[in-house]
Amino acid sequence: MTPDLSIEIAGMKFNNPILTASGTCGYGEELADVFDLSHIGGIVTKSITVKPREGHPPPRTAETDSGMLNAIGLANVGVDRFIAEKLRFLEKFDTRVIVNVAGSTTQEYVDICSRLADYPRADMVELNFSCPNVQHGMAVATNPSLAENTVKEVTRVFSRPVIAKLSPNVTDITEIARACENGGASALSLINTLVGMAVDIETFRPRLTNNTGGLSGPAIKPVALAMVHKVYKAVRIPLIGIGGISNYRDVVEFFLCGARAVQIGTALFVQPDTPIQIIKDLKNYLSKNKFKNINEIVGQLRIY
Amino acid sequence: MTPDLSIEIAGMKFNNPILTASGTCGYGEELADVFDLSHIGGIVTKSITVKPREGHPPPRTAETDSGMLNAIGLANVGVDRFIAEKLRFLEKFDTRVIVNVAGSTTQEYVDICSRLADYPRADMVELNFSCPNVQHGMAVATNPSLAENTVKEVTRVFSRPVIAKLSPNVTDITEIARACENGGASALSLINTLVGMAVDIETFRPRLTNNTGGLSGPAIKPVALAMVHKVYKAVRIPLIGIGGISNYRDVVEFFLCGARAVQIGTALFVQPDTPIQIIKDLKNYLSKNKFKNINEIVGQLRIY
Amino acid sequence: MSKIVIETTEVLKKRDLGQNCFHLILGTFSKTKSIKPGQFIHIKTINGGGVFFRRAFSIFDINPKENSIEILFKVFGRGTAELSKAQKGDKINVMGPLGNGFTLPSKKITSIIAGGGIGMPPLYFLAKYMIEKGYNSEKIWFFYGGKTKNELMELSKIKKLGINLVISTDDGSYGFKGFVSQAINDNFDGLNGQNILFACGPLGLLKAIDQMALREKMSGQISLEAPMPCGIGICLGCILPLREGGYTRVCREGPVYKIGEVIL
Amino acid sequence: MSKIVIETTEVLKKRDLGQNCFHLILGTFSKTKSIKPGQFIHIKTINGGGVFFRRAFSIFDINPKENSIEILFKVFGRGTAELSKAQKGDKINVMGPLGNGFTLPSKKITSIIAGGGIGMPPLYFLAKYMIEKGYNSEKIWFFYGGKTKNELMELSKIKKLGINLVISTDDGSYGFKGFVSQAINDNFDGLNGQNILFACGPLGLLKAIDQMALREKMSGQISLEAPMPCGIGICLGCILPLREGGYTRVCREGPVYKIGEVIL
Ligand SMILES: Cc1cc2nc3c(=O)[nH]c(=O)nc-3n(C[C@H](O)[C@H](O)[C@H](O)COP(=O)(O)OP(=O)(O)OC[C@H]3O[C@@H](n4cnc5c(N)ncnc54)[C@H](O)[C@@H]3O)c2cc1C
Ligand SMILES: Cc1cc2nc3c(=O)[nH]c(=O)nc-3n(C[C@H](O)[C@H](O)[C@H](O)COP(=O)(O)OP(=O)(O)OC[C@H]3O[C@@H](n4cnc5c(N)ncnc54)[C@H](O)[C@@H]3O)c2cc1C
Ligand SMILES: Cc1cc2nc3c(=O)[nH]c(=O)nc-3n(C[C@H](O)[C@H](O)[C@H](O)COP(=O)(O)O)c2cc1C
Ligand SMILES: Cc1cc2nc3c(=O)[nH]c(=O)nc-3n(C[C@H](O)[C@H](O)[C@H](O)COP(=O)(O)O)c2cc1C
Ligand code: FES
Ligand code: FES
Repeated sequence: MTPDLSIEIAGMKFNNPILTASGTCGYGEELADVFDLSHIGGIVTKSITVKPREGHPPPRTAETDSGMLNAIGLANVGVDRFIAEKLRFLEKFDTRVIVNVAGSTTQEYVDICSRLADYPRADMVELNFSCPNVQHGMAVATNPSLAENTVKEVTRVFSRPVIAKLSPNVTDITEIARACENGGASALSLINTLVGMAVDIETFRPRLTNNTGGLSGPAIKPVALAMVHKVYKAVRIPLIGIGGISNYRDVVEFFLCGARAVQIGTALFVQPDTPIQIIKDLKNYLSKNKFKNINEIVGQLRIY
Repeated sequence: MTPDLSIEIAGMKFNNPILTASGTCGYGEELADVFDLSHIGGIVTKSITVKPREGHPPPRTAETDSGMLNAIGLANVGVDRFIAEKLRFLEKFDTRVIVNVAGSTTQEYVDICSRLADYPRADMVELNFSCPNVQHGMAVATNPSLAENTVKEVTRVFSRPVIAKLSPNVTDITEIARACENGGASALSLINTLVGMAVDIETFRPRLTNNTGGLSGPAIKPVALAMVHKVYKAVRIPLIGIGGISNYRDVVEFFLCGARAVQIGTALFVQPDTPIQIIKDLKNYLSKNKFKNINEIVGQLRIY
Repeated sequence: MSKIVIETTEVLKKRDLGQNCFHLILGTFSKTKSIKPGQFIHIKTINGGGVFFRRAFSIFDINPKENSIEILFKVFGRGTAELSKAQKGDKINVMGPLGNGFTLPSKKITSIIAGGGIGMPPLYFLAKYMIEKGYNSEKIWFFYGGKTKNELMELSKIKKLGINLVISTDDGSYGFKGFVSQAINDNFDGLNGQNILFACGPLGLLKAIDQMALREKMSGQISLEAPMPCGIGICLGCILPLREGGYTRVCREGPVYKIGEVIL
Repeated sequence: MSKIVIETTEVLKKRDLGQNCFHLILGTFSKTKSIKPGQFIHIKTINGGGVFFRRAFSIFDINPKENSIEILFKVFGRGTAELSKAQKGDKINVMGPLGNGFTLPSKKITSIIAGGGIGMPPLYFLAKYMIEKGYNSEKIWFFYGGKTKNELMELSKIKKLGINLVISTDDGSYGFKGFVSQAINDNFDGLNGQNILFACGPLGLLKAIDQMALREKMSGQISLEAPMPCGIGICLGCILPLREGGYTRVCREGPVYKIGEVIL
């Protein structure tokens, strides 16, 4: 009997716990050229804003050791075109659609989510509280009461599950995690990127026009795991683990630390079919270790 | 003419700006089997505490992508044996000796530093405010007034330069940097390790008996650079850059972001003669680019 | 079936061309038959070896019978240095085919193909493809330039195409002395709106071609480069500014653009 | 001159021994002549390839004339898998010699050398070294065991030493059937305080030897392993607990310890 990979978050069923992370899979169109999107548990779309944004000028990505820096600057089509074109495309697939939302004020978060509320195939929203490349994002990410209030206001207009996405660039991530829980978040996703920088020693220029950017990829996996572990002990709502995941072993690590689902980000750039391979390998791992259901391993870390 | 690598920190001259980082070079004895310690600018010794410590049980290190986790637990010989044996050994070399000090109360920092004050070959002390593996360390690292006060008390008993070593695990590193400057620190060194974790998916056990540990190595270099850049704009005292440095290009990046010296840590484990190679390559780089003096490039980053 | 495949191929042949340039034949690659000139593949360098992203290489040639593909590359930085260590029999992971590729011109007009340095591979494939599709070889001009003689690659293979070939070197060590754009001006009669330009190569060459097209009111297509983290359009990293405003993803909307479309 | 050197060596020879085991000859290594049995080298795997730390390998043999060193290894995880891809002519960075090595016994007493699996290499080198130093070959007993016949390596080379050799396999597919400790009990007469034990191998073997030494009041030396980030004593990662309290660094105070010194 093949093990059951299906999971539930806030009462919504996912075929499996492998999602693609916001900003690393566009709106799904390109990945659909590589694999059938119905095979993954869900897709978290690129952060959308009230108006379309072109983002920062190039260069806006840089390669680092076992990772990368990015300062895309929230380039996106804006909520209107998202609904008209992108959501329509995604409706064709048997996968959960989580719409990541970024605002520069609480009102913007509310405005975007209230528009999305009318489109049931926007299964959930994920509030990007952590983009280090725009100003207000960082403020919500580090200010618990602002975060709590934003979640609360969004839940008033969006009745389906609301996920808050947390920044790792804080002294104590559990403060903001608890605030979001209190505000009514159905789940938390973590982590977004770490603030980082790289310099071209020939030109004396930063490698990104935004000067600093967000660090992602396998390099940050240990940081992400430690934060998931810490938040798991602090809140009761489900966690979605993100950060450097590139194979099934990474996924199992996140589950043991308390995640109920994961998002694959940077790994998609190197190997776009990573989610498909992970789903296959996860099944083998669970069978081999005689688990019937992936939920059995959530939080099963045996700490010293 | 070979370019001048010598630098000055708080009025003390260093033959060159390449130091070895605390906890990654013991007290110098082992590295002396690999190269002549007089060739490097300085050595920062393993954190010493009031009493000897054996540290955490094994495993206390783990390999990660482009880096490592450690939770050694401040294993060290204690201040008495340090003075009697280790400092005596280091006196033989024409290099600066910076003694890294860790306390669990402000008084312990003061006690250790006042003992060291009598031994002039302890050129400077570096206060480890950031060890993520012991309790009080983390408190000073995140509490500006505690840090400021500790620096102030130490400068009362130790008249030579006092360096404060900063933790990256904070929301705003400039707060604590300014506090240390106000407390009378002669220089700041940054960064210490990021809190991280890794899990063995066969045993469901953390890979470190301390459960979490400190992440270091090339993986964290972008984070360290961003923090040096940020602190450089916030304080006037000199900065010593640390984090993932493994070659001269990394050193130049840190200098451009504002460092006046650097410490090599994890790279010593993979290639113990890294400092020697860097010193050679740095000279070539400066010559090629027609700089007479390494100080010319400090903070010369051309931001966008 | 997916449009883009990710496959482990084998190095069927490797040749060191000197000047840090190499020729690799990789196979089997199941999508070989569908590859169009101007498209590229994205390669994972051998062991990782500290190189995190894939690296992009234009298709230089294909062999549909044995489903093999060929690339030519020059060692530039870490990724290409790694790739140059590949030996016959080594496994190499290939993703593709990627990008839009060239749009073939009308058979009636004359095509002026201009390539410099490591911009040659996709142009050779374009010319070969046109011949195979029955284009008149007399109506295909190939201007291929390099800094110096040693930099020119695979001349005999190009000559075999039987098209009008003008080779140039900046230092005159072989062929016409001067830049590719000068070679075109001096060797080709009747530049006008009835011909079409195809170009790939260093920025200087592309800019000269751009100006030539503007001056002579010619249309044409150029193949561009940008560092490409993902190669399939999901990272938004490989962008260049469009003349009409906004950005284009070189890996997806490109790498081939109409002359004038992108701000160089 | 430094005691420890870091040198780029070349793979002079590589042999696939089957069962995922390999034999490498590396040279030149300037410190070859000073290497003692039980010492090890720390190797950077070829390209990095995602493997961050060096990996430790005991010296299996040396050739002082051409300054070459030999290791035998079994593929275990990422690092050894990388190393197994090394080909003749490849460059490999070696740091050493590291660790304390075995202390030679008095020439008068009988040495019982017991090795299992991949613990054999340093013991072969010990036996060979003793023969070269004029030890009586009759007073050297070598007990070498593996799970099964295929796991035994370099038997002909070991036989050539002309010492007392007892080979065993857990499944009886070759030599004595049983564990190495049983092979000693059943084949060696007069275990007592006048003999000395040398052992290296899996934990089970070491524990059995430990108990044997305790029971028979014998002294001896065992070579231990621990994951080694640095190999030279600066990371404090490779520790094991000492019976007398505190920890020991296996890379520096070890890897060879007196029986009973370390808590296994
Ligand atoms: C569509 C396309 C087709 C290509 N076809 C060929 C080909 O047929 N033959 C060939 O030899 N080369 C080709 N290249 C270029 C090849 O991919 C580059 O040599 C390579 O990207 C540089 O990588 P590297 O690892 O050698 O250098 P790196 O390790 O990347 O280091 C050099 C620096 O160059 C930057 N860089 C990386 N890629 C690029 C790029 N594409 N453009 C500009 N800067 C870059 C990096 O950020 C880095 O700072 C092509 C590139 C593209 C985008
Ligand atoms: C002094 C010494 C001498 C050695 N001599 C030989 C030899 O002659 N021949 C031989 O085949 N092997 C020898 N080894 C073991 C060899 O170094 C291991 O096979 C190797 O460390 C495992 O590395 P890996 O890259 O294959 O596995 P890894 O990529 O390290 O993955 C396997 C796991 O094993 C852990 N690990 C790494 N090193 C060790 C270790 N030394 N002990 C236990 N666990 C470890 C890692 O943390 C990891 O979790 C020796 C080890 C030591 C310390
Ligand atoms: C190029 C790039 C763009 C990203 N854009 C967004 C975004 O728009 N919104 C968001 O919430 N996170 C964004 N992220 C963060 C990722 O969703 C993810 O949290 C992070 O990269 C860590 O995961 P990884 O290591 O698997 O990439 C982006 C990451 C990358 C690399
Ligand atoms: C094994 C290990 C032990 C360390 N011990 C100490 C210590 O005792 N005191 C201290 O201030 N920093 C300690 N550090 C932190 C380093 O000094 C340095 O700040 C950090 O590792 C980042 O630099 P790197 O990436 O070059 O290693 C230790 C680091 C490692 C890897
Ligand atoms: S390379 Fe990622 S969008 Fe083009
Ligand atoms: S391996 Fe670093 S102290 Fe032994």
